[in-house]
Amino acid sequence: MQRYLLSRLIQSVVLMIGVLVLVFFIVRLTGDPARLMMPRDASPENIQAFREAMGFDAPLHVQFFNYMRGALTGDFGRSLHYRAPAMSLVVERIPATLELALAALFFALVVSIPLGIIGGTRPGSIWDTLCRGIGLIGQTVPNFWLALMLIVFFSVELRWFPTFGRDGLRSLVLPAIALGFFPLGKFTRLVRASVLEIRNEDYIRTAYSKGLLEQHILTRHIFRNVAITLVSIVGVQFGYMLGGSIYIESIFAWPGIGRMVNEAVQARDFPLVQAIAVFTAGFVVLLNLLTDIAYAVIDPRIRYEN
Amino acid sequence: MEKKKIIGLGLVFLVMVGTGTALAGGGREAPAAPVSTLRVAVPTFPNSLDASIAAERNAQNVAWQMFDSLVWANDQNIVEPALAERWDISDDGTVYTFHLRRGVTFHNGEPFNADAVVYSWERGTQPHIEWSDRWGRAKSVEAVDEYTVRITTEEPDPLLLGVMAQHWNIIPPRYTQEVGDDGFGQAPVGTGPFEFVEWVREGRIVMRANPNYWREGLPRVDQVIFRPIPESSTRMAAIQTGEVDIVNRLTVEQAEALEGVPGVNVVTYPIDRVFYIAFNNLTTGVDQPTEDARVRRAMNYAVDRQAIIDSLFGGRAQLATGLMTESNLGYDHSIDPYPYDPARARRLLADAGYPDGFEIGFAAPAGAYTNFEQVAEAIQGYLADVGIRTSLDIMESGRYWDLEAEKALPPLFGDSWSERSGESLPRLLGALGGWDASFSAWSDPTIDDYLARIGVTVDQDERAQLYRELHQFMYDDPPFIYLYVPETFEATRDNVVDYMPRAAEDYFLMFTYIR
Amino acid sequence: MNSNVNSNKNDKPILEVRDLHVRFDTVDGVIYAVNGVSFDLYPGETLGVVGESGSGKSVTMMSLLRLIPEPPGRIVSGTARFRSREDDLDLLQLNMRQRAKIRGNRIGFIFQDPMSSLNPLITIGEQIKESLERHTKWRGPEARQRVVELLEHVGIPDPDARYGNYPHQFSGGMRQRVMIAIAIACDPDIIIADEPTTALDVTVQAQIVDLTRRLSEELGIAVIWISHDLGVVAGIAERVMVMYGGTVVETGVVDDLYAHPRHPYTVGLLGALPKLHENVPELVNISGTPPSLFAAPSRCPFEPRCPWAFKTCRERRPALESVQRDGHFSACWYDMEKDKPREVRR
Amino acid sequence: MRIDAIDQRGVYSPLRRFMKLILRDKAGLFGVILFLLIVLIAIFAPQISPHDPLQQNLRLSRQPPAWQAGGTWEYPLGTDNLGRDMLSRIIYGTRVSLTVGFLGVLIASTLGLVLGMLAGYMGGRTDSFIMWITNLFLAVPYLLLVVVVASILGRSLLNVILIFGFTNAPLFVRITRGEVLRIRKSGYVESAISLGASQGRILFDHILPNLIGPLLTVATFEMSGMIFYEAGLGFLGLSVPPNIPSWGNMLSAGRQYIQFSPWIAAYPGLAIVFTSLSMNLLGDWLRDVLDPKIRRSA
Repeated sequence: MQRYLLSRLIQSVVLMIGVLVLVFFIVRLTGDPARLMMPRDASPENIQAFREAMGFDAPLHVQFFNYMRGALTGDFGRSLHYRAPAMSLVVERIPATLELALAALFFALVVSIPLGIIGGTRPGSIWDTLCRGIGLIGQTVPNFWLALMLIVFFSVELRWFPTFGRDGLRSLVLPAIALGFFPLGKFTRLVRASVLEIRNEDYIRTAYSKGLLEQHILTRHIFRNVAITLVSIVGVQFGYMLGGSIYIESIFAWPGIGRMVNEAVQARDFPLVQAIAVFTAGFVVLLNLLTDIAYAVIDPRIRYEN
Repeated sequence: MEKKKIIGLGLVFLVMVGTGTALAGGGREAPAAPVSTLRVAVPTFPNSLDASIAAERNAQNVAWQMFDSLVWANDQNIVEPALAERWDISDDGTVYTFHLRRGVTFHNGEPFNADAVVYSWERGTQPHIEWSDRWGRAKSVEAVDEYTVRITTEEPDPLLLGVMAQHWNIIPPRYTQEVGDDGFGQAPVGTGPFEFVEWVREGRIVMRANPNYWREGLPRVDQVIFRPIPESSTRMAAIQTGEVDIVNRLTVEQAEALEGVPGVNVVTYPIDRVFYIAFNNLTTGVDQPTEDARVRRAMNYAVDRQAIIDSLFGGRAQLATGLMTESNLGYDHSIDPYPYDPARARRLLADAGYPDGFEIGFAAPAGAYTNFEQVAEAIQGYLADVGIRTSLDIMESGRYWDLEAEKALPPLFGDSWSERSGESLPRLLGALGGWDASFSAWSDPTIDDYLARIGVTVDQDERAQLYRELHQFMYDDPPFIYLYVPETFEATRDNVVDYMPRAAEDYFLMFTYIR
Repeated sequence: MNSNVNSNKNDKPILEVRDLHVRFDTVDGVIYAVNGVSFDLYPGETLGVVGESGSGKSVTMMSLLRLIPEPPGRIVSGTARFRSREDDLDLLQLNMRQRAKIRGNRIGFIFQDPMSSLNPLITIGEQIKESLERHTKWRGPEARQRVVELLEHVGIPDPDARYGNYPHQFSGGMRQRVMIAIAIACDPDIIIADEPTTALDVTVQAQIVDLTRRLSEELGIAVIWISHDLGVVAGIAERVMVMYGGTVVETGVVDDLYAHPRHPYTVGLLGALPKLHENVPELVNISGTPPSLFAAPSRCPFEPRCPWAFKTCRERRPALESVQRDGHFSACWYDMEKDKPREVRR
Repeated sequence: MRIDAIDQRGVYSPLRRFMKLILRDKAGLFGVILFLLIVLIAIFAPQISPHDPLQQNLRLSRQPPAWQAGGTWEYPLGTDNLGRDMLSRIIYGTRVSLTVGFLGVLIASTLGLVLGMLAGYMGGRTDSFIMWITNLFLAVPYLLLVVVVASILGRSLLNVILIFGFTNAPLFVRITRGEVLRIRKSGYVESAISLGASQGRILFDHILPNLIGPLLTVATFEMSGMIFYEAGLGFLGLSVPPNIPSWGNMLSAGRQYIQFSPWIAAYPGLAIVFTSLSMNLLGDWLRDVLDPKIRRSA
């Protein structure tokens, strides 16, 4: 297992270096980052001054070297808009986004697992229809649209939840539902499909042939195997939620990273965009690593490799 | 909105004696001591709470509740004393001597004195400060004694006091040095009506009343909480549910919808921004019919701007009569907007030698301003009615502004210009400065002459007179098709009293309270 | 072996299956998988069931305790009387709970692919213990001890250490031993072994066959051994049942049936026998394809491939009829012995 | 021997089988019909639109749908804030969405197919390099990547298509490669190789046809995703220019009216939901039909 984890770790580091390179080039996609970062009505002199100040006038390989050196020490330059080290701004927003994403994940899992299992164990039943329906709706309703609808109905009409902000548990409910709806659909479909699939596995037939009861087979034999499939997608969905939070955090004025992406993009604050991109990519790479570890914990076939 | 009548002092270069109570305005039942909490939604996340670094209007609005400058511009854009009790201006208009208010302390107890002013200026002119060019209008700032400061300018600068009022936030030297500029932006200290309590990053900014504020009886609430809410529909929801007391930057439709909502008052007022279709006599417009003033006047007659305003903006905008707005110094109220008169437009075109009209290029930016694409399309239609055939090119705004700066747009192009200084001079210079100005495609010696004179006239009255003359000149020989001055839409809970935003969309919450 | 057969004759069958019909509803049409199968199983005997894939041999046996996927599978009719020391009941009439009490307890199962028949995420010890805890009074450490004994019994070396291993740490043969341990854990009356050696290589096959035979004898368990491999069946079974197209075409005592096959299909199978030991695909010298099962059989299912087929074969379905020797039955209109069509009573 | 004699009576005819495949899955049938309908709407947009989608009539702005008080059948789904006919805009929006989805998927799948086949077939360093790049793109959260690139490149239909095309390619690379590896290992390709078939032949005769099924299924889902994300970009003001009636732009503009003229945001939202739904159902159905493993059981 150590060897497995070590190789995964090395892969992750190599991937991260790649991400740094990728981000470097994306920001230079239009050729002139200074032009991109400066206000549209900036004078040519100001742009030139800025170009020099940011080192964009240096040859590309020098820029790249400086960028990588900074990146490796966690220095992604200063945010043009917030006038603070870009990475520390990102780090400040982590708790809010993490809180929202975890709440959304919790919501999605708590609803989807029972639903998917009921649907998967009773294909064709009314529960299955419900399960498939929710799976589809979750995947077809845009989350920002849902968010607005939730505000109109639950905040303005019913006054059950606050319309915006991050003030305790109550304020978390609507954003978490809005953000968790897409993964909810995904998970429900996945759990259902994987229950259906596992139920066709030979070892489930073996379990039945042992006279084990439905309940026992579900909890002992199907659950754990579903968990493996789920683990593989939870990480991916978490990454997607970072994307979805761009909308949800903007609509609910949730002070997290997603909101900051929007802000930074609007303000053309590309040092900040760069830092966010590297950070979230790093986060996703870390998640993948955690997923691999979780795999190893759940799946003995990996745990006992070598 | 209720306009307050302020006892103003007309001429700035008279020695001024103002007192805090004179500024208090018309609060009918203002509480004796600050009570309750005011919750204000802001549409952006402030980048900094240091007014010299706060990048845009909304961040500045938040920051300025904690600061004072030496002078203050009232609702009428008349400059009044603030941290300076009075000031003298030398005869050549380049040396200002400010006599500072005594006994004022910063929120942290540091004394306010001449050193603080000098320090603030020295820091403000450093290049990393967002508004360093505004501080840089003064060539030097020296402490004469503890309560006297001498400020010198290169040339007479009629806008200096206005700019100081807008941008010169006086900061405590010791504290600022201690925490550095970044730290100061996170937790600022000023002399203003409210003092900083906490900034929960992007969630809320909390301030409480400054108990020792030098303006007696102010502020009137003991706590202000700013809540950033970027999404306008969420702001609208939040004012309906009463989660906040004041919201701004609503759309006209939202404002209309809120009008019937119990507990909510809608606030609308024209802002200091003018929309126009510009002509070009420098590059692409050379030798075009639009070089003839009659043609340009004809085009002003040809467009039914009131219809555009009524249909696209629900009637919530004002017709522009020039590049100035009502809130600007020297705005001539006697000038009526061009009426919609296509017959007259055709006659003028015929006089100019174009009885059958002509063809000309026309461009407008996409997505930059509310409904502006539609405005351009409507104008295209109206011009076609009098025979002027335009090829309208609506382009992506980034490219548009690049071309505009290169003076490479077609001879007709639409844009707008906002101004925050209360005077129209910067806008006039920017839009009509000829080759010297990035976004100008027009040069007229008469206008140049006026602008040069206004630029060195420190006397407010004289300046106003020059503005009035220029206003008339630009009406008779229009370098633009004047379009409209938009309104902005805000809302408050109905128990909010004396919330008085101005044309630059700024506000001072020290007068505001909750009934 | 023979003595065993004889003693069985005196007992009542432990399992009596009569006229079993099973169908599958698929997109391509209804598959008539089992069409009126009847057979008996006597205590302690080993019954070999042979036939090509698709002959309905697995479906027949799995249907008894409803281990076929339902839907698409559907048991249309039939009875399966199970008679042991404690029980006397029709397996096909049981409800879910009652069935679960029989499965793994009175009737154990061994499946074809030991690689996929064990849950990869659960230790093999737990997978055996599960069965014990479900059906017996053994719990906790005692159950564990019993599992270790079982492992030892099926020939797993170092069983105590192996208890906590996962299936992937076992070879195919070892896993099949684990499956056998599961099957015998609760001391069942019957074991149904569904091609238990097909996925294994030849040497391991032999070991598993030996193990099963030994255990069946030691514990007196009746075994239904499903295989397409007549050679393997010859080595383990006392009686053989040959299935084709969802019907039993011939049944009899092994030696008798091998020496005197009375059904053309069996003849074909036996003709292919020598090659089977080299693991060559079955039925190489029976030309034609296995029957289409998309219609209810109205004639002899083997007729299209049968070299002896004649008019009656195309018109009516033959029933199992006793042929001369005791316990030897064949379903064919053609009398191989006399080399002419059988006399048909109308 | 006499295969023709085998009883064929019980086997369903191809047509009946196809119908059964469709009818068995009612949801799939619904998806197929809906999808065809949407495609037809896009093709015949000019013929079926009651109005010019860009024609504004400010006196008639924010008219409610016909069945609500104040609505008329002149504008069945009402009008937007500029008095443009909602129905016509939604109909034309179908074109934008399908164009983005179709061309985006075309670019992504072509790129993915070529790179994935290269990676899977060449193996070695080529494989490692292509997969490294692929994983790189997959590591950056998708939406973030799209938003950042869109904000850098600016608004245009072509940009949106290119962005979706390129950012989705990694997924197709991965799937293609996986399938190629799987197929290569299977017996018939090995035997083709042993029979001396050329590389090109093997790729085109054996591997390519087998890729079509899985890729088609994924393409359907991805197309739905792109339509979804186009709306998302529109919401952030990063999609096609505002003068093009796309559902994202409509939704973005309509969100200001969601409380008092909800139809302006609701119908484009529903259009997205239904289109996305049809493609998801279609994808599910395709997967069932194209995957023989699943087909076998009912």
